Amino acid sequence: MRDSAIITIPSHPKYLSIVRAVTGKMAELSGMAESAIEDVKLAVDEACSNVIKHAYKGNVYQKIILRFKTSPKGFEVIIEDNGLKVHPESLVGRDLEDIKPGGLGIHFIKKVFDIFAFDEKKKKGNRLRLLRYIKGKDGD
Amino acid sequence: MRDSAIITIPSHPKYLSIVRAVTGKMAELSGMAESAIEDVKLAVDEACSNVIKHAYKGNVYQKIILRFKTSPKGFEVIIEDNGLKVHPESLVGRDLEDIKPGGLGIHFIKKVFDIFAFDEKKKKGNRLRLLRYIKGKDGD
Amino acid sequence: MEIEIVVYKGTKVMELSGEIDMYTSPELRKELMGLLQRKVSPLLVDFKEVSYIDSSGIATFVEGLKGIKTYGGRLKFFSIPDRIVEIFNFSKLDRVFEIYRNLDEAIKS
Amino acid sequence: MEIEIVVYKGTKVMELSGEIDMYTSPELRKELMGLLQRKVSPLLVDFKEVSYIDSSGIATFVEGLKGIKTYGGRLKFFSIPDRIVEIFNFSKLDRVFEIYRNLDEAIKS
Ligand SMILES: Nc1ncnc2c1ncn2[C@@H]1O[C@H](COP(=O)(O)OP(=O)(O)O)[C@@H](O)[C@H]1O
Ligand SMILES: Nc1ncnc2c1ncn2[C@@H]1O[C@H](COP(=O)(O)OP(=O)(O)O)[C@@H](O)[C@H]1O
Repeated sequence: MRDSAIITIPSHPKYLSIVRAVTGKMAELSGMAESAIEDVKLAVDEACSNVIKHAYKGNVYQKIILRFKTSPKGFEVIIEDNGLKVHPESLVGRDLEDIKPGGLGIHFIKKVFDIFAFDEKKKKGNRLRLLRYIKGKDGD
Repeated sequence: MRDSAIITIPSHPKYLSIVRAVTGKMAELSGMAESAIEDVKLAVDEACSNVIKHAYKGNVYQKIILRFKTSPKGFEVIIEDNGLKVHPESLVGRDLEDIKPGGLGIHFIKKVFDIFAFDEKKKKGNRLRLLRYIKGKDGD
Repeated sequence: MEIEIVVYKGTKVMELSGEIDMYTSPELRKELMGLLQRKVSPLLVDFKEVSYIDSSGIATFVEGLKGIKTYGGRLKFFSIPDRIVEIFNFSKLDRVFEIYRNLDEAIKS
Repeated sequence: MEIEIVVYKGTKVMELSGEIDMYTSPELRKELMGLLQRKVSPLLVDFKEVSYIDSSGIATFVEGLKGIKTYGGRLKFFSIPDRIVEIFNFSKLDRVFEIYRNLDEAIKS
């Protein structure tokens, strides 16, 4: 095993601070720039919040698995749950001009990750793959 | 799943900062006092360093699994590896009066954890169980 | 996250610190709704010690702003760390919230 | 962990910051051994910005102390955060290392 880490947590919002801590450290180890690290922490937090809210409908005793992998290609996070299947057509953030609560998570995720893709082969639950390609020195 | 978390990391020292971050957050969630949290972070770091040094003989590409559990009984960490079996008779820290490098890890672990026990039933590798009982307000 | 309500020169100031996320934002929401129920205005929010905010925290403030506007009240933010300004800008909420550099500017305006 | 070597009034001061653990202590060891090779004395170590030390960091300093003593040199620590003082005390190393409150006391003594 190398350049990777796996964490399994309950689907309770109090574990989001652990998700952020691990995400931040893994991003740091990957050599990412400080501002991108902050964006990545926010994005992974949002993806897990969505699992809790949408896939698990607020049930806080389910399981979320996060797999981190750093490689010359980029920084990858795979997030798995056993909740309700995502409807791909529902995966849209709100129009940023239409000010109302909610609908920002997907925007924050797509801001920093180049790939945001649910694995269609997973039978039960969801497997979200997030990948950020290695950027040049001032890449954002 | 509740009141628990699992992390799997490579046996590379660069992952110790992740171990400390998760340990600290889990201890915080368990409601532990600040000074005990610091002791627990150090202890779990030392236990993982020992796995890298002694069980894996410095091989940094093996696997370490940490399971955290908080309960009314206390704060538990179970650390698993697939390395060389521990010889229980070797598990002694140095005499603190005998100043020399090394031999402090076990002291730091036993300072804060009430139970320090290798599971003899595990066939390959090691399973170390650390448990700290819930202490009164000023318990140390 | 910690919330403290102080009164500065007769004005209510909500001093926030720590991380605002899906775990802590319900408490923020409760506090905010309590103040709106009493039709507090203006309500100032000090972000200086806020180290993190996610979309649930932002949603809470968007809801708070909508609520305070129903009675013509004003919600003013100040001392927002750069990182959080960046998040507000990205979300185009810098145009929606009243944002000031510090307490004095927030009070005066 | 970051290491900077500065010279203050003719005395070498190693300024440490961050976390000293099994990952970072080899770099500390290398730096320390380099200074001992040149028989530096006294060598002062500023702990003010050290946020963490584990047994590998302590072992490195115990080794450094043994090394510096072979040529009659002195190793002096100063500005150690309470948490780390606690660890030194527990390990009974407060009796072994020369520990001072600040740079001036370390230089003068
Ligand atoms: N993990 C998920 N499982 C199911 N649906 C999801 C998931 N993530 C996002 N969605 C859908 O995408 C929509 C937009 O998500 P987001 O931008 O995070 O805003 P919000 O969660 O506040 O609605 C959600 O309302 C939901 O319908
Ligand atoms: N996980 C482990 N696997 C095998 N042996 C171990 C393990 N942890 C500790 N030991 C043994 O216990 C001894 C004392 O450990 P410790 O106090 O941490 O000091 P150090 O690791 O510096 O020698 C070690 O030298 C080693 O022989």
